[in-house]
Amino acid sequence: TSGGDGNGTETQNTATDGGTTNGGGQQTTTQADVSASGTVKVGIMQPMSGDLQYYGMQSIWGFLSGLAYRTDSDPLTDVQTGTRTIDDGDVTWELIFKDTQFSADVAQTAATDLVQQDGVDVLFGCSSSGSATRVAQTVVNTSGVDIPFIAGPAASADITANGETCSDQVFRANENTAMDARSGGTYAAQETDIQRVFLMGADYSFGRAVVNNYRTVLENNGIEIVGERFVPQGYSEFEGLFEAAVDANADAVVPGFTVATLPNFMTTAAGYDMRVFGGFATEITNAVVGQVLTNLLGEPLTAEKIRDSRIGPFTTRYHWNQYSNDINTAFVDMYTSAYGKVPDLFTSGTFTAASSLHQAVQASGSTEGIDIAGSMRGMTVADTPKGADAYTYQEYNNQARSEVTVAYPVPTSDEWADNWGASIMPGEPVARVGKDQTTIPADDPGMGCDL
Amino acid sequence: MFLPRVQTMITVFYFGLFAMSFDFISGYTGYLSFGHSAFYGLGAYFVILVANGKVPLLGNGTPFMVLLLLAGLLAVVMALLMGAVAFRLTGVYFAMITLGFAQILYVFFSNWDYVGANPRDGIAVLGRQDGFAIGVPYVDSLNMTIGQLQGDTFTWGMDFAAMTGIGALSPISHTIALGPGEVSYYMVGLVVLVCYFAMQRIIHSPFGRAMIAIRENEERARAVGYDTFRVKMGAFAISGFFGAVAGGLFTGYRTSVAPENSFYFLTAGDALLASIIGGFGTVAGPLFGRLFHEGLHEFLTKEGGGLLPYLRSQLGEGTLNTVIIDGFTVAEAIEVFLNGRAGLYIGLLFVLFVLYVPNGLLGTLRAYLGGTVAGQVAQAVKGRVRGWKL
Amino acid sequence: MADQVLRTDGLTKHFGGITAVDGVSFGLDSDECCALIGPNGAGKTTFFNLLTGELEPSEGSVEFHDDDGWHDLTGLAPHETASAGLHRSYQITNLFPTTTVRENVRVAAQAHGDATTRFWRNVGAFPEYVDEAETILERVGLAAKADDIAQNLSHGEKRQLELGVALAGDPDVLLLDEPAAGVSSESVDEVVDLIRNVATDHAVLLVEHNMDVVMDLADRIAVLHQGELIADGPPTEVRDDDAVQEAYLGGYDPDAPTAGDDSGDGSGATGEDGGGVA
Amino acid sequence: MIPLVSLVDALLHFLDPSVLARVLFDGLAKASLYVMIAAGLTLIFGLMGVLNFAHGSLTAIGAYLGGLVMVTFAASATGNVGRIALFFVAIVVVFALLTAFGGAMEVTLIRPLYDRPPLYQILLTFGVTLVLEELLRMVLLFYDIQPSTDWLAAQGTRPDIISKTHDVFGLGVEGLEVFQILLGIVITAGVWLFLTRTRYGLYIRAGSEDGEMAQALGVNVHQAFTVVFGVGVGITGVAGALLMWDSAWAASIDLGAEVLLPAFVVVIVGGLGTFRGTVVAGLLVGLVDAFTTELFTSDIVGFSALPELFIFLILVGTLVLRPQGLFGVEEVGGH
Amino acid sequence: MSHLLELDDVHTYYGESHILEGVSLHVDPGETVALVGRNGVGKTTTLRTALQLTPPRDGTVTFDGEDVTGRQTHDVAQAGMGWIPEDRRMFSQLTVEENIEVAVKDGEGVVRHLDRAFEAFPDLREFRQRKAGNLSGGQQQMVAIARGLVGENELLLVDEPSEGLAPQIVEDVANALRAVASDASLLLVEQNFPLAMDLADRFYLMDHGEVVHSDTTEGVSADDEEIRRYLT
Ligand SMILES: Nc1ncnc2c1ncn2[C@@H]1O[C@H](COP(=O)(O)OP(=O)(O)OP(=O)(O)O)[C@@H](O)[C@H]1O
Ligand SMILES: Nc1ncnc2c1ncn2[C@@H]1O[C@H](COP(=O)(O)OP(=O)(O)OP(=O)(O)O)[C@@H](O)[C@H]1O
Ligand SMILES: [Mg+2]
Ligand SMILES: [Mg+2]
Repeated sequence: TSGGDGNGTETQNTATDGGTTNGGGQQTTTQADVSASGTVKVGIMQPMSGDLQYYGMQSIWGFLSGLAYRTDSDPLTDVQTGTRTIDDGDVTWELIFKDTQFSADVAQTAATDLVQQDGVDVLFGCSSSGSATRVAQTVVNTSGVDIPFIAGPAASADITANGETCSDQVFRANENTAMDARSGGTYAAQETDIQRVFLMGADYSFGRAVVNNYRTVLENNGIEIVGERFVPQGYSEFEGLFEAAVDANADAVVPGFTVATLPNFMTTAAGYDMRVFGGFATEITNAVVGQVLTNLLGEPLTAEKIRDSRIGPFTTRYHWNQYSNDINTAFVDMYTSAYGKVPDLFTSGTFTAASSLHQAVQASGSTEGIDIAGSMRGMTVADTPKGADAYTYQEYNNQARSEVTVAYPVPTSDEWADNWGASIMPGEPVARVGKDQTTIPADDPGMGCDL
Repeated sequence: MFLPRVQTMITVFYFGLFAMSFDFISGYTGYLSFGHSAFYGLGAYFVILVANGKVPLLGNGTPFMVLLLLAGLLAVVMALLMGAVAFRLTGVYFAMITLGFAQILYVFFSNWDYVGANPRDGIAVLGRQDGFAIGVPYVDSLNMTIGQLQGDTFTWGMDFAAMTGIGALSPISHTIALGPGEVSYYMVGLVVLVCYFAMQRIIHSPFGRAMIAIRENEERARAVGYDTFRVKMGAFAISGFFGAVAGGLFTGYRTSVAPENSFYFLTAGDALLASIIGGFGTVAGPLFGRLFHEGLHEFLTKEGGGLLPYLRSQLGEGTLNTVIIDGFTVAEAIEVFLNGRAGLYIGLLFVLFVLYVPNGLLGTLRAYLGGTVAGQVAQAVKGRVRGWKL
Repeated sequence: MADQVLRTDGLTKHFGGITAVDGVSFGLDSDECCALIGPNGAGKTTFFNLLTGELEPSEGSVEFHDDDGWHDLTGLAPHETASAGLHRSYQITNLFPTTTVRENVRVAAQAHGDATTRFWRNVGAFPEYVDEAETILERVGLAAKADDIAQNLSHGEKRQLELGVALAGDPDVLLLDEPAAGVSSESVDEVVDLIRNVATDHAVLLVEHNMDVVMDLADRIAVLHQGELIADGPPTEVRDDDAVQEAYLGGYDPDAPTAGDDSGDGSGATGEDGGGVA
Repeated sequence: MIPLVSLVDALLHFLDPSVLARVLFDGLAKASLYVMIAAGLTLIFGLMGVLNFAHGSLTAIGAYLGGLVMVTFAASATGNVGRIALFFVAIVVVFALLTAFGGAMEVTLIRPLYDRPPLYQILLTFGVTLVLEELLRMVLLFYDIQPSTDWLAAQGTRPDIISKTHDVFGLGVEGLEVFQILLGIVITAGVWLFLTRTRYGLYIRAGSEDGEMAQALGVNVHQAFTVVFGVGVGITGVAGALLMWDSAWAASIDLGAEVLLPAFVVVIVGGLGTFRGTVVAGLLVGLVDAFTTELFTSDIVGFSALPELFIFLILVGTLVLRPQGLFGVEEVGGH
Repeated sequence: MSHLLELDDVHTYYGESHILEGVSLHVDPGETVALVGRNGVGKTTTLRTALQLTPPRDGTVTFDGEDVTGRQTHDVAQAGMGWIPEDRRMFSQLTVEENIEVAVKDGEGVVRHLDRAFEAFPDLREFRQRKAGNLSGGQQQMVAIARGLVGENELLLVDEPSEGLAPQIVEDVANALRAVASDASLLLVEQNFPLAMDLADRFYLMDHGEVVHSDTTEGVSADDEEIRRYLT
């Protein structure tokens, strides 16, 4: 597996800011400044109340950290719905926060209001793929709306790979399910003894995306998919599904579930001699899975016990301990001291979203949405937690590509125990998949977006 | 400051229409149509499926007004099919079988791949850029597009003075510019108004009186010569028609729909809330009930421009940071007990309504204003749903 | 039997093991007032229910005669028999409880004709039904209560309204199930007068336990006993029939002295109400 | 819906005795749960005619309360026996608390509504459920328990013997299922005794038909209603406590919504006012659930919502064929 | 002095309508008292007032020496006041047996009481398992009376017991009531004037929510000028 920046020839360097071709430093940003002035209104839609507010909050925190890093200030804390402003030289960043309550309906209303009443220049947000899809379809992609929407952390690959949602205006910095699958699937195929895989997923956009992507990738790598089943969220009858997997002679199972379904899945999975691999998720899910594993394997949890129970490898889109570079170090420090937690799964992507916005405003010298969109097209983002120039928006679908790591879960080390509330965490990466190998290529049959 | 926003009013209109259609059957014949969301969902899905080119024989450009009519007619057919089975039952059983039908549709539309890639997440308009227009089909100038984003804007009025060149006319010359929100407000409102008058008219017709007779005492109604089955079927079909029109307006304005906000039985539950708060067995009551519901909701969310921002601005930093107990500040208390807790207070309020204002807003108001009609309505509510006992 | 308006043939109804009505063949003339009597549980109300279609007969047929000849009513629904011209009142009060007295009758009147299907017209466009209702209320003595809510009437008043509702729509045949039950002595006379009055242009079949009312009104008496028709004939004949005496009347004697001097053997006590007044 | 070929598949599949045995056993366990979640409702709905929409929320509260007892004390009672004993303590606690709550709710909220049409009781409980759900959500957020996801700490208190799958005659039998079946029998017997050994059943049925008359006959209708409502709510809570151990349900706010409709279906299918009907309907729904689940998991039908769909098909089917429910009284809404 | 039941100047309202305008009457132990009057004068309301089903707004109701005004109906009933209402008020979904069983105080000696009821109305025996709602009107009336009998009440309030009964059954009812009267008091509302006069020791005549006349039944007939006036 490759690591680092990937190779330069593959990267489209049409970004308006110069000097990022070869993974240069962050100094480029100020050089390319075309002295923008004015107010950039950013509409931020995330779940800020309810059960999954942590998804929204970490996304916002990542975003704010990205802005803080770029504007060289401290990140905003105590964020609530409403408007906050950040001064950045001649540019004022006006951030309007709206709570989506993890509901597509609320998100749609929020987006509509942001566009219509608040007249925002940019939309950013949505943790649920259903919400992001809805916002793209009913607001951003309608005639008369010409501002960009940076979706994230909503992870369904479809948002940037399906003709129904993808458009000139829909961007995503965050990593998506296809990236999980392409990296994890490739690694599992090449580096483990897995031959026959059974796929299970939650029956909605996220789960379907996971399963579809794994299927494509695994099949391309010569692994046989012996079964595939979608179940409603919160499903619990895994007994039967695992029996089916056994009957099909599967030796591994990939779960496309979130925290609502994963515990049931894991509980049953432990009773079967089958490897479980897939993607790491957020602290909530790790806490849940950790709890299940503790219940099943007994205390204390050890790395060996986990490995012996054939759990992993998992890909991670980002976790604080997977990267060592200056930006990441600064980010982890900034984030931890501001919010009391280590940056979680979604934060690198949302950091990058903010970073790229800032970069686009500076590069285009305009605070107009349409110019920002133009500037972001194909941009390589200079400052990101995965390193300098580690994210690049692909021209054909506006999805940012970035590196993904593969790791096994390990018990949370004392160093992080204070700021990571789960009993397991991703271990040292066993592999890094370069950014040019993670996303769905433009000519892939699964890529339904051709901008 | 506490006036509902235009957008809220539009929601009130289309959902109010749905609640009215629910009340039309439930409040006037005494048959609680707990699965009424089936009609709403049908209308809602129908409009989008056509717009996405997924309904055979109908092009995705079919005028919205035609769609509303077709959705209504489709609902009539469905009502007749459902009713043929359901009207053999009464009371709770009727409520439950309609609920069963609606839930079957709900499960079905949540899982049917044909409607969209992720049926559980719902669907949005994809195949139609021009939005949905209300007006006279095929006559462009007589159509206004609704929708918050695609909706038309409109300048209304005549500058008579400018037109005629007679300066003296300037006092009667006004122009009013309307944004898409306002245009949708008037256009959706117009359709709802028309539907309201239609229902009102039917209730005050001999047919409506027969419906009430059924509510009062179906056995006797049959014995004096009413084919109660037909009357019920007719009433159900009419109410299904308007329910589907409401659903159609909903998606016409929102351009998206999900199983949860259409077919799910709690959608009918919301209609029930609206009916009770507004006044069960009064045609317009549910509209007011919905207005009340939405208004309260808006009042109690931070975004709503209601109580919370007001409190924040009025109380001042000092008060907000006052500690009540144990490091728990006023600001936090507001956050915990008020923000987004509209559900709690609507629930409480609803309970109080049920206990102390059983005739709903409109019913009570009418009774207060006096008149025999009022007395009848209030009484009617009390004696309703006789078949409900075991 | 020349102009019969209603006839049954072998009409039978079983409820599980019980035969409530047992092979009744009966005819009603278009201008007569016939009383149907019998002990409690004899099957009178059930017989009514079979005639009006509220119950479906187990066997036998019901036929109805109008200008076009005989029609088979067997198994038709209540609203169909009602439209055919067969109306009934109920033994257990059965009104539209929360509407006004006037509306109770008006809505019953409206059931005849096709007004109900005209859902686009206002009720106000059909004043004839209101007029009819007013007339009927006048006849049954409830005109003063026209605006009262039906459920607030006293028991006796409800009985009167019961009759009013049955009269609406000018039926050919009136089936009255104990119209005088619970009506006070004075009002009984009114009810008797009223029934006599309507019997002039309606065929009336009357179930009543008050023998004075029966003897007063009936042109003919039919007696049901355990579901079977055990007697059918002119009042005096039936009254003197031994079987009837045995099964039902238990010594009823219309000429017996009234209350106050009963001998205590029960015959007086079982006498009619209001006998002395009548 | 199912093509002919797979119909044959299905037949062959279920002819396999081990599959059949497993499905039947699963079905029994599910049936047991359905009976339990419907038991409280059938008391309140069947006897009093109060369609208790708060049933779901009360189940969820029972689940959390039961879980609370378990989580707080489970560490001190580690063995199988200790934990099972503790569970019974939890059940008693939940029953006591919720019975008291139900009684209070009846006295303060439901009682003023008896002289109104039954619709108003439905509405009231509908309002109550909105309030309870929000309150529960507030409490859970305050204590940082994820409300929309299963409460795993509570599930972790399951004793080993219940968590494990045991081998009985070559069949994998889940301890939890055995426990559920046993508890189902206990609760069914308890409700049965309550109905037959006390006169409350009779009083309530009389009282809900004509409260005035029953009172005039000397029946303390108010008290009877309070007791029955309280007990109904108590049983509802106990069902919740048991569900907390089952990962298919588990303590969560959503439990309320998940429980409500199936409970309605079971009560209606069984027939109002007959507990026997509820038990039979529970069995029917449980077995159908197990069979349709098996149809899906064995890939004979690729429709994951099959069990959910079937629950409502059973409801509609029953009402079409036997409008009064399996064991219900015959005349519906008669006068 | 020691009246079993005494209504003292009671005023009763339905909503705003003033129905009883100061009714005073009493029933002594062992006595059978008839309450007569035209339709709608407030006879039923008087009985309801005694039972506290419609408590008086003014005045007092004393039963067995205790002021029961404003008490719960079931308390009053438990104290020994029974009611046989005018429109039968069956628990129509309950069987005949269950209907009667409800009336047995504290559920003691159910079998004995059932036997007693079926003795009084032998016809009911064969219907014991049938739903009361399916009985004929007259049969229901019997059940209603049977319910009053098995309550072992000191006082029975009987509202038009002969309504809808065949003459023969009226006889049964009269006998049953006479039997009750031998060890309990009766307050009887009855349209069947002769029957009322036959059963009662005394009578009260009501008009417009007031008692206008009262006397012993000795020698009274409906022909009496005064009574005629109020009955017509
Ligand atoms: N729906 C029913 N189910 C079962 N039995 C019934 C039903 N309806 C009536 N019966 C029985 O049929 C018989 C006849 O009843 P019906 O009501 O016709 O009597 P009736 O002659 O009207 O008596 P009454 O003078 O007391 O009103 C009775 O024994 C009664 O119990
Ligand atoms: N629930 C009620 N609400 C309002 N008014 C009522 C109500 N019940 C009875 N009334 C009125 O009260 C008056 C007395 O009624 P009540 O029933 O006591 O009369 P009654 O003497 O028993 O007559 P009847 O012989 O007809 O049974 C009547 O005018 C009646 O209309
Ligand atoms: Mg009868
Ligand atoms: Mg009376």
